[in-house]
Amino acid sequence: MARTLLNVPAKAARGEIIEIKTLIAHPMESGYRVGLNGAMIPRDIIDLFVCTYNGAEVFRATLSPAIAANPFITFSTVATESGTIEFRWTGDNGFSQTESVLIAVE
Amino acid sequence: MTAAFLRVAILPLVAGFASLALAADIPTAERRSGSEFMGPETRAMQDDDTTNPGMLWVLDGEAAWRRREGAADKSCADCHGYAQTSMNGVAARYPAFDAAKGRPVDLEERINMCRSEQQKATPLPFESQALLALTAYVGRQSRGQAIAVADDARTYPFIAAGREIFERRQGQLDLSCASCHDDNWGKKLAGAPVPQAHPTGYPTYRLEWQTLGSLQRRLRNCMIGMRAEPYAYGTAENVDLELYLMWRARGLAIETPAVRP
Amino acid sequence: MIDYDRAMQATRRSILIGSARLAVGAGLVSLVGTIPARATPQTMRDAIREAVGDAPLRTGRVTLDIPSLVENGNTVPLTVAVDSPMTESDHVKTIHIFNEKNPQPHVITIALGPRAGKARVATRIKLADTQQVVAIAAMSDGSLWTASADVIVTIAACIEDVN
Amino acid sequence: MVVLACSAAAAAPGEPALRSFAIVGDAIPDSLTGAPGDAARGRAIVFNRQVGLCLLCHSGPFPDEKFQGNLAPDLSGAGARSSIGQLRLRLVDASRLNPATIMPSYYRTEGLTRVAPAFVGKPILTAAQIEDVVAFLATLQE
Repeated sequence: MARTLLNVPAKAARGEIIEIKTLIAHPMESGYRVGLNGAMIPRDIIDLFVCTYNGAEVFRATLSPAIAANPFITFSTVATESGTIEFRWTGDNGFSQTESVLIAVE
Repeated sequence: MTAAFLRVAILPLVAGFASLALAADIPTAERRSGSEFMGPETRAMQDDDTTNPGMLWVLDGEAAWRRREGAADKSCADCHGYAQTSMNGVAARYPAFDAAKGRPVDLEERINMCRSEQQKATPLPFESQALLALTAYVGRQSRGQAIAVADDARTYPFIAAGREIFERRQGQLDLSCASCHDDNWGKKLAGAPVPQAHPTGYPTYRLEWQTLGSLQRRLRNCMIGMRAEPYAYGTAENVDLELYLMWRARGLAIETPAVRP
Repeated sequence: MIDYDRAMQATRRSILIGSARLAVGAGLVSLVGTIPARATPQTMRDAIREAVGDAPLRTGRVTLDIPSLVENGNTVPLTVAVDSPMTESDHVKTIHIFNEKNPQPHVITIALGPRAGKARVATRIKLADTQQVVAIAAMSDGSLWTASADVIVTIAACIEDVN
Repeated sequence: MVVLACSAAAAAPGEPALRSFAIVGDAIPDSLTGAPGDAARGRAIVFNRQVGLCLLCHSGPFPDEKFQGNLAPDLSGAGARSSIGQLRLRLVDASRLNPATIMPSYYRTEGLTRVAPAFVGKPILTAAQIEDVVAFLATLQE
């Protein structure tokens, strides 16, 4: 399991635009680097990040190798109701990770 | 030239902290962390815990702190309790003299001594994610505190030895650490400003590395840049250099986990 | 909520309508037309065409915040914001980022909608060299907007793998 | 004063030998190779940050070269300030002129400490490269 750092407000007012910050530990090996043995290091990246809010998709990003190691993505969403905000990262070599946080909306 | 010659000449006479201080090269008022030489975007990345990639290792280290390990089935927390209090200020005092070993040990070695002696677990390899994580977590508990290597007479010879390495010309390019970091800090090496080489934020997330790394890794980088043979991880030379650099940086605030270009 | 592929198709359809309007529009810039003056590599033009079609793009509404001088190309902070009310009837559907000198021109494509509240996204990218970075936003009304920025990448003087 | 520096016999077996040269005053008057260098090749060496390394520390009248260093003197007018022989000694072994200089000795393999194995016994530049760089620096008249 890759370590993640998620920053989502625990509470928000209904209709408020909240900022979400996400970091995940991943090398994002581009596939264009040469290793010490002279051979190309195979590509190993996260290529998709999806955020759902109580099951509904609210944000999606398709990543190329040009995204920096330990991908950082910040975006916003409208706090509509209390529930679960879920994040899913998928990528090369079967990489798949899901994390979720709870939000209380008043 | 004269100043450089005098520094070398003074070395054999060094007998204590006071005389070490007399030979200080960068006046206290002019000592500046590497973070003051970097751009606003990199500083912003460091200063916000929600965007600092080094915090990924700190979080890993926090989990490792509570995890029971080894034949003794003990965690760091079993002996040290809350790191927020027990480790507060510790990283600012390392490397520190270890009486049993009769020499200074750095934070990485100290953690591995705990693993061997208390947890009865195998030491973690240098630059392993696990060792970086624990070191980052312990280091994080000293953030903002002034670097304060203990005024311990037993460490003086090791500080002097570290200084000797710092000022020794090495490698095919025949440069010393001091050539750049004492004598030419603030100038530009190609496009990059030369900092004063104060180890304020280790382990540090270097953008060049795209990962967290130790001070010893950074020292080896510079040696390779000088086309010198780097000292192996864990050698006395590296620890002496670490100790000298921390002594030289005393008073500057710990920034662990720092972000650097 | 967002069907990415459908959003992309919709964007392509919208471009055709948009380009017909563009023929008589004022103050509109064709990205494909402006790029050759900057000697932009063909690969970025091809990638942009593949993503958003062959339509001209308008400059404006998109703000691309990226440092003009970076100390290391391995991690370059980037924020893109689009001036949009982000309502059901008027919002940003996709944002694309491209570069001209990395091995691959595409950097990231973001699909969003009215639930985003505001169209502002930040990430960190790799830039292999000093180059131009281009952001393109596709709006719900079919219009395409763009902004670009030049970034100077300081080449690291001492690199670890030198030996 | 004439000093004979390294000679082929001094080099370790199997290592590339340094050619012998004579220092006269503050200069090495004669070409290390016996022939003049090529300024165009020298320019490429000066600009290459893995070969000449020059622009890491020096700036010069090269407006198209980004990120020139300022740890060392500007190369503008280097060819007007110094003779070819003076330029040659500065490159070969600047420490003979100023023991405290940070300028590496580009054609010296002895008296160095802890050289990485890949570089042991090798000068930073070959004799021919030194001559090329000297020829280029001599063109910097203003």
